[in-house]
Amino acid sequence: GGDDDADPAPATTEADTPAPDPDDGPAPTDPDSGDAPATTAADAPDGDPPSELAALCPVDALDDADGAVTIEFWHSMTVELEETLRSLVTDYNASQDRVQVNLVFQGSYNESLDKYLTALRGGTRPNIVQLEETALQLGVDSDGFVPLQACVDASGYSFDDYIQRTVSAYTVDDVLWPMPFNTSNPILYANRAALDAAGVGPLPTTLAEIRTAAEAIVESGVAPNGLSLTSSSWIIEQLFGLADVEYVNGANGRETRATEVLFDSELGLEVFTWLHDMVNDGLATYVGSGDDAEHFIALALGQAAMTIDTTAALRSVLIGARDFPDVQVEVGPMPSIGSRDGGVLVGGAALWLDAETSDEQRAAAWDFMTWLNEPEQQATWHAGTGYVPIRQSAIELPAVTDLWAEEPEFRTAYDQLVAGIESSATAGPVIGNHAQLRERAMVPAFEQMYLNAMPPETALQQAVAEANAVIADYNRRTGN
Amino acid sequence: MAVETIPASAPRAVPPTVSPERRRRRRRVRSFLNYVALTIAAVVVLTPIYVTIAFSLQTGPQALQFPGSMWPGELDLSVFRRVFEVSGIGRYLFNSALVAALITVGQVLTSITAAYVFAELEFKGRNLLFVAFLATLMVPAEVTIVANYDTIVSFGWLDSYQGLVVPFLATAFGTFLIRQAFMGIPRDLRDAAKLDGYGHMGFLWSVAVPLARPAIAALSVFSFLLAWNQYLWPLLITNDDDFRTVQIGLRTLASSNITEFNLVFAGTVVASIPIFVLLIVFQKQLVRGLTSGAVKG
Amino acid sequence: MAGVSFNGTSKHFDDVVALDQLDLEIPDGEFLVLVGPSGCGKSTALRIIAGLEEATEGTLHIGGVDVTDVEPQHRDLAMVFQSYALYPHKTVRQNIEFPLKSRKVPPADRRAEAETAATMLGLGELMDRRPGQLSGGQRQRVALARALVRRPEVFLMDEPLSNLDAKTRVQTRAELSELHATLGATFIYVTHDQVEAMTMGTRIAVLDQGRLQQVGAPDDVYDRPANLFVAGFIGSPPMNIVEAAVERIDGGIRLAIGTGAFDLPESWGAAVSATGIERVAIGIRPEHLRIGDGPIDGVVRTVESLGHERHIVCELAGTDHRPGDLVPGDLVIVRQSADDPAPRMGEAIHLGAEARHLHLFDPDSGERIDP
Amino acid sequence: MAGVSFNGTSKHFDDVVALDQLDLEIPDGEFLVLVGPSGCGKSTALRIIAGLEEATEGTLHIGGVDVTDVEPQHRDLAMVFQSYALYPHKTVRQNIEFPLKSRKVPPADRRAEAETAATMLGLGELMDRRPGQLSGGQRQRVALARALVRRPEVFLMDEPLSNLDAKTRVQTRAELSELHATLGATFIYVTHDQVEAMTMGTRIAVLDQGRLQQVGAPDDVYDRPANLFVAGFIGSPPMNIVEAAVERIDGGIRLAIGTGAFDLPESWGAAVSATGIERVAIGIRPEHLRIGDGPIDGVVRTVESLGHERHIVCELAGTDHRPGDLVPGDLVIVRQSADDPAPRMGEAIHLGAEARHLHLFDPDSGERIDP
Amino acid sequence: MNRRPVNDRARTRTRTRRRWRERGLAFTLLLPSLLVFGVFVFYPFARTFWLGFFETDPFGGRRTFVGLDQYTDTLTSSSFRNSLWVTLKFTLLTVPTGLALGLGLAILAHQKLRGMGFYRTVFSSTVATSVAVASLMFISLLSPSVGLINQAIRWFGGEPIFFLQSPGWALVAISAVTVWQNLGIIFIVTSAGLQSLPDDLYESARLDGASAWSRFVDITVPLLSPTLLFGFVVLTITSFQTFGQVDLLTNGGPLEATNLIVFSIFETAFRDFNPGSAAAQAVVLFFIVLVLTAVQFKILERRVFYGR
Ligand SMILES: Nc1ncnc2c1ncn2[C@@H]1O[C@H](COP(=O)(O)OP(=O)(O)OP(=O)(O)O)[C@@H](O)[C@H]1O
Ligand SMILES: Nc1ncnc2c1ncn2[C@@H]1O[C@H](COP(=O)(O)OP(=O)(O)OP(=O)(O)O)[C@@H](O)[C@H]1O
Ligand SMILES: [Mg+2]
Ligand SMILES: [Mg+2]
Repeated sequence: GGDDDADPAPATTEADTPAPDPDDGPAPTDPDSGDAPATTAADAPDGDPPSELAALCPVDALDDADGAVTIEFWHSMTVELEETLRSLVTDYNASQDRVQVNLVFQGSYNESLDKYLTALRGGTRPNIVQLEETALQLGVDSDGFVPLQACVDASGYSFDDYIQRTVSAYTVDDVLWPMPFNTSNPILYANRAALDAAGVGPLPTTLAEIRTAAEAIVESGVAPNGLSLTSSSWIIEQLFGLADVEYVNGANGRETRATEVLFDSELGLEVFTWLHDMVNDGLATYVGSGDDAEHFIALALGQAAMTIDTTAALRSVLIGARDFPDVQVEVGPMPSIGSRDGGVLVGGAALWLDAETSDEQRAAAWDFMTWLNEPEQQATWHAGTGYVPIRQSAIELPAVTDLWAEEPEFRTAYDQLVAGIESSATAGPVIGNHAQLRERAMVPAFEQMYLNAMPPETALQQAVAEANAVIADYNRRTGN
Repeated sequence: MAVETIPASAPRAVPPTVSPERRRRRRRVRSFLNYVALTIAAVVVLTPIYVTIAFSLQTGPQALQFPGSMWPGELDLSVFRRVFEVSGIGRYLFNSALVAALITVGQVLTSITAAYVFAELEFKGRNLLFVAFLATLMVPAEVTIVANYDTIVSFGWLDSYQGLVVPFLATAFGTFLIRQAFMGIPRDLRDAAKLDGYGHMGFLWSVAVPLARPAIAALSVFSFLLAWNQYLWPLLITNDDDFRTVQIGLRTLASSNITEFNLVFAGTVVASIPIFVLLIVFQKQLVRGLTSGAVKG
Repeated sequence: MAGVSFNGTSKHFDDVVALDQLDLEIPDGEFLVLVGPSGCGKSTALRIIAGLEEATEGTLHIGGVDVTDVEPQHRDLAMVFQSYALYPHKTVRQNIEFPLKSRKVPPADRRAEAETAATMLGLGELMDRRPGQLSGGQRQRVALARALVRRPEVFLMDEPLSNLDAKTRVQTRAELSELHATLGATFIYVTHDQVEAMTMGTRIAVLDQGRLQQVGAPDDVYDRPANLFVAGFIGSPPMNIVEAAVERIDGGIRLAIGTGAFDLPESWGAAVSATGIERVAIGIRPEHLRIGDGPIDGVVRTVESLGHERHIVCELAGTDHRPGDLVPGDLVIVRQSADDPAPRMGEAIHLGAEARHLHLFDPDSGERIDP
Repeated sequence: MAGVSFNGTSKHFDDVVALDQLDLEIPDGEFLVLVGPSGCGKSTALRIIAGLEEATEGTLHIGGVDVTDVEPQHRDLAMVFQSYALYPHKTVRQNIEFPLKSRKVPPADRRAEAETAATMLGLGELMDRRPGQLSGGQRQRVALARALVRRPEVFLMDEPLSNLDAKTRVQTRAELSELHATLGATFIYVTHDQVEAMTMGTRIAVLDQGRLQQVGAPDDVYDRPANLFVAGFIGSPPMNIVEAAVERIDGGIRLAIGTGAFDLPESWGAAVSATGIERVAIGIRPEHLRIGDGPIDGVVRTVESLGHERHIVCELAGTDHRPGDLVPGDLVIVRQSADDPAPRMGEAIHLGAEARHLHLFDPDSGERIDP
Repeated sequence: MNRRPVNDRARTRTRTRRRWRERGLAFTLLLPSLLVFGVFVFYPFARTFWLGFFETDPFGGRRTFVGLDQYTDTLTSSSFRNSLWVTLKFTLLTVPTGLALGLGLAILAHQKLRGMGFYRTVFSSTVATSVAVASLMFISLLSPSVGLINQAIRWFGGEPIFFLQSPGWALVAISAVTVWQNLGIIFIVTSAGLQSLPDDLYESARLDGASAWSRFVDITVPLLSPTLLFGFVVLTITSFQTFGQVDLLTNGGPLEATNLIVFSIFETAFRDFNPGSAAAQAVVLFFIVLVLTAVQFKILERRVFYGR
């Protein structure tokens, strides 16, 4: 082993093809620290061969460690998800004596990210942090992480058994940044009892069908609303993926840095109009952010009969529904706008390796992550939560086959993930401050439509303008 | 003086005497109405607390079955045990208590010494300093929070008790409160102590402090309450479970158990019990400390 | 029309009996002074008249009407509080107008009334000041003006002069007497000041521990105190009280004090005999003790000259030591004119008094014994 | 050994001259009473002796040593405050021991000392009470005990009796005098009470507006006040002061008051002539005015009986109206014995006084004119 | 005993030395407070001004001097102006209501009735709740699903009200939490104020024939005005510092309806990672609070009666 002080700034690693960026301002004045690099990773010249990367992740360092290496793992899992993760970690800690993983809950993905970025300014950082898929560009830009490509290179780890799309989603310019872990996509949740009462047959698979079903539900008086709706813009991004349409420019931000959004289109307007009409025609009820599970509770209480949310909630929903005899949970694939040429995006989160870690800790983290992604663990993980198992061999394991036989709801997400094609549109958008774009541009536009009945055209224009401003602001501040 | 301009006023213009029974009845009605008003007000004030306790004792759908949900289910207190198991709230409570206690002791001490200076010692620039003290009241903590965060980082005090405590060890409000109390001590006592052979420190600790006890008690309660209830700062500077305070613990509890309301509400109840006890014990001191002239400029 | 009468009125505060079965008739137009030591129930009596306190037992009549249950705002009386109770945030004018305001007197009339009352009390220039900017005497007059402007039939005053300095006090005393004479209203005046008690009232009522001890014209109370309490309370320096053994001699009785004795005429014999007591408390006012020849022996302890008069404190020979006192033996005080020759300290003297100036009391019950 | 002397000592508070060039020698063992109206600088003088206030000018000597800059804790004196300044949170014992504690007296000795002082003042049973549980008189004794236990050579007392009720006051006055006699220490005693001033001190010093007006034995000050201020200040009721026009007649001077006049013997003529003034202020003590025959006409306004004596307030005929007063004309007070026949209110009377009892003052400078 | 003769000429020297000793003592006693204030109030305050002149990247690395740009951007941005407006509304919703309710309770409890101790404890009980506790407690009332109010509405067959999700209600709901949480301390402070008012004034007013209303308006309010002013100013300042309720209940939404200024500062600094812009907002906030407090004192001071 040796050097405990790992190189904290993998400036050699870099993410982006150098975007021809003319407005790189005048030499910045720095009041406090003159030694900060004037350029960021994204601006550095391309092309460090993988072999050099491997030095960042001495995967054998654990062999030299005296005693167990402790690593801290910040996560955002709640309820059943947290329980399952906790029991996995406990199993891992018990299965060997070289690594000890400490789980720390840090709030939602956004809060976790905020905390991590705050800690970058100084403060205690975790060794592993679980960040949402939207954090990809930010994670790359932050200089805070070791790209896991380093460990892959160092250990010769093979992703052959993985569902390829989960790996490529987190790969930028052939460098894998975080380790894919909990992978999800949205599915349609419905109360079969209510649908039956309203005379709705098979679950709707398109937005138009949802509307029809909702109309039937409302008209029959089974429930005051057909659909309960949150302000999640993830679902909107998924619609674009399903339609194989890019969300931002620069090949969804994967070839060059994104500078503007692309949903200022017919398709965008169609989505906005649908959302607007559903709520304003009294077919859908808007319940807020969804962080408080109100959209599901609305189903439980008979306020609505359908909602769309991540498959990760499946286990919790099935458990919760036991308390409500009038509710029979049925799930179906994520509805599309019409075409299903693309596929659902890889949602969920991935595990990032902090750069301020010792060699032993990097090795330990790598060991833990690879263990976590072994087929057995993925099967357990899948059954306990609803997340998609990302190992192909996992679905052959009895844990999964039995589960699918008994609770077929669990295969929905897997099926639609593997059904998707591989394209820049289905890889998902890469935006520097994706979370902020959602909060600042999308949520207000939705709320304007839902709460103030703003016409969809206006809302769309507002969202586009605001989103482009958010992107521009980020790019300016990071010097891109 | 024109007597005529004064309207009828003599006792004879007064309603003729009421019989004692009527009067007693009237008085009883009046005090009954008072109790009704008081009770309504009390119910309104207590409703959120009550409902929280009731909900903490209900599970799942039970809590959604109005009007049954208004009454606690079976008195199954196991949820309170679960709170401790699930969320480490025990540790959070300990942290809060420790931090609040340290802040309280610190604030009381610094307030006493600073208040003594402003009440008893004369020197050039004293008024200017006093104004500077009071000016700190005008700076919302949030204004300086970014810079303070950087300071704490540079001290390496993130996730530490120092970080939670030290920035609050001085208080202009407390200084002001105690100064008022000191100024209320008769000058004669100060002089008598001088003649009895005591200097400033002797007078401060053996006369002024014991006499300012009501104000000190009020300040202690206030400091403790404020410290216990701090939210933004601990949220910002603690990431480590070992240093989280109960308010942040509650926030975590609430966001990690979005569907288990009873657990969240039970946590809420647990987090407020220590302070309720404190309040009931020290309520009199609080009011007494305040009546001794602290509030009236 | 507006006499006040207590009929068996009592007031209990939990255990404390603040007023005990008070029977007292105050005729219309009287200036009654209520005196007594601190805590004897003076303020309580006044507050019951005002209706600020409810009597526990008994009734209260004003102007012949039972007002026991009438609210204070409906009794036609005004009160001057010991503290004046001026509204500190109102100007003098607003203070004086306040009672009229609540009676809905039109503003112009209010102003005129207030002006009149203020002029009468010499407050003319102070109308726009706040109470905080006034001297004690001025505040007292504002309180009076506020009471006056109502023209009530009964005035209640609770130690209104106690905050004033000596000179203002003398002056205000005179003004109050004039006022009483002018208005002809009933005044009930609480004080614990000797001089006020003696000089202001048409009658004095002496209270102790909630009980009425004596009521009468000031001179009567001074000259014929009804019991030991009144004897000791009225007069300054107070009446000298000395215990004596009763010996029967022919033609009267002899009272032995220390080494000396007084012989009393026959008329007393019967009175004392009637009570059948063996010891008697003799009261002698300081001005009635003569130094020179007399049956009682004593030693001069201190001589206090007040300029116009002298107080001579004498220790009686043969009387008891009281523990805790700096000075042993029974002390009596003699009041002397400054013109008389002053004794020296430590001088042995003889003291005497005329029999008609002696007051006799039953030492146990405290009641006066009259010949 | 422990006399106190002020040498041109002044004290200024910003604009206020609290003490103005005071020169005063207080010999060892004297009981000096400092009197004067409120705000005249009494407390300031005392506090300068104690070292609680720094003199602005001049020096202060104690026992012949200049102590102007010595800290209070290093001057050997004890002070009894008007408020007693007892530590309310300490028991009587702790209060008394407190000064010894700072002197590092061992606990056992401290306790013994405190016991002795307490016993001497009859506080034996109260040692474990708090000041709040004591009566005014008892508190006063605790304050004294706390001062005593230090055995200082100078005692300072700032109106120590002003909070006591009349009876306790008489008693404590006597005890203080005894104490002074016993200890032989220097006592400096501030009061604004007439009786205390006249009776307690070996000398009185009268202050007004920071200036020493007169210092002397009490009777001297009473009988020969040095100026109008002292004349009006000492005595109660105060000396009557009436202005009169000076007319020279043969064989003396005539002083015209209202409709009447006094003729004064020759001896005064020279003195008055020497000053060359046209008007003179005449002072006559109430006890020296005689009702009956006399040159001055007046009308009886009120008669106040105090039991042993009577005060008769008379308005002088032909004198001026004073605005703001309820009563017009110059008023004089006559002090009468209760034995004399009382005049009726409104009765027209003649007033006279013996020439030897008249005090004459220059009405402008206020200085006494002596024959 | 310890008499120390002092030379006349040494007088000034003695006095100067004494004065210096006092000054040294004063400084020593003030030192702890001064240190804390210096490090955690004055220095960061100055630094905040300074930070406002720089734009930074989200990672705290890169800094660009932008002069007053951020200040002018802040002042002109519609979001910041919205925050100000929301904060102002919030202040108007919470301060007068809180004071009126607290004073009302204090007056109600300022009677000599049996059992009053119980009611006093109840009325002051909300001081024992922190922001977090109060917010969570109100979830039990306001949540669209579990909330008791909505349960009742549903039970009666109505549509639930989304108190925290609708722009019309959210600020009111946040205000209700705040008023409720402040009630206890306002009650305690005004009770203390009431208790210190002299009884004799009320008695005198009754004899003067004043009605209960007149006694309240003519005596209680003017005499309590220093306490009320104190409460007014303090509550206003704290309403400008409200954070926890928003963080826990609405996150500034919906549609920024509850985006109180401090929340906005916090978001800018620790979610958007734009400390410069946050600092600029903070500085503007400071001046607003300063001016507001000064104005309140100026306007209200005239109506306040400060005792004798
Ligand atoms: N509100 C009360 N509660 C309990 N006891 C009371 C109350 N008011 C008066 N008392 C008691 O009643 C007795 C008479 O009190 P009151 O005020 O009438 O005395 P006072 O003669 O006016 O005395 P002072 O001369 O000291 O004013 C006292 O023992 C007093 O302690
Ligand atoms: N600390 C001070 N600051 C300003 N002026 C003062 C101070 N102390 C006393 N004075 C003023 O000095 C003058 C003398 O005050 P001092 O206290 O000596 O009067 P006093 O004779 O004791 O009066 P009293 O009989 O009222 O106690 C007064 O005018 C007073 O206002
Ligand atoms: Mg009384
Ligand atoms: Mg004084």
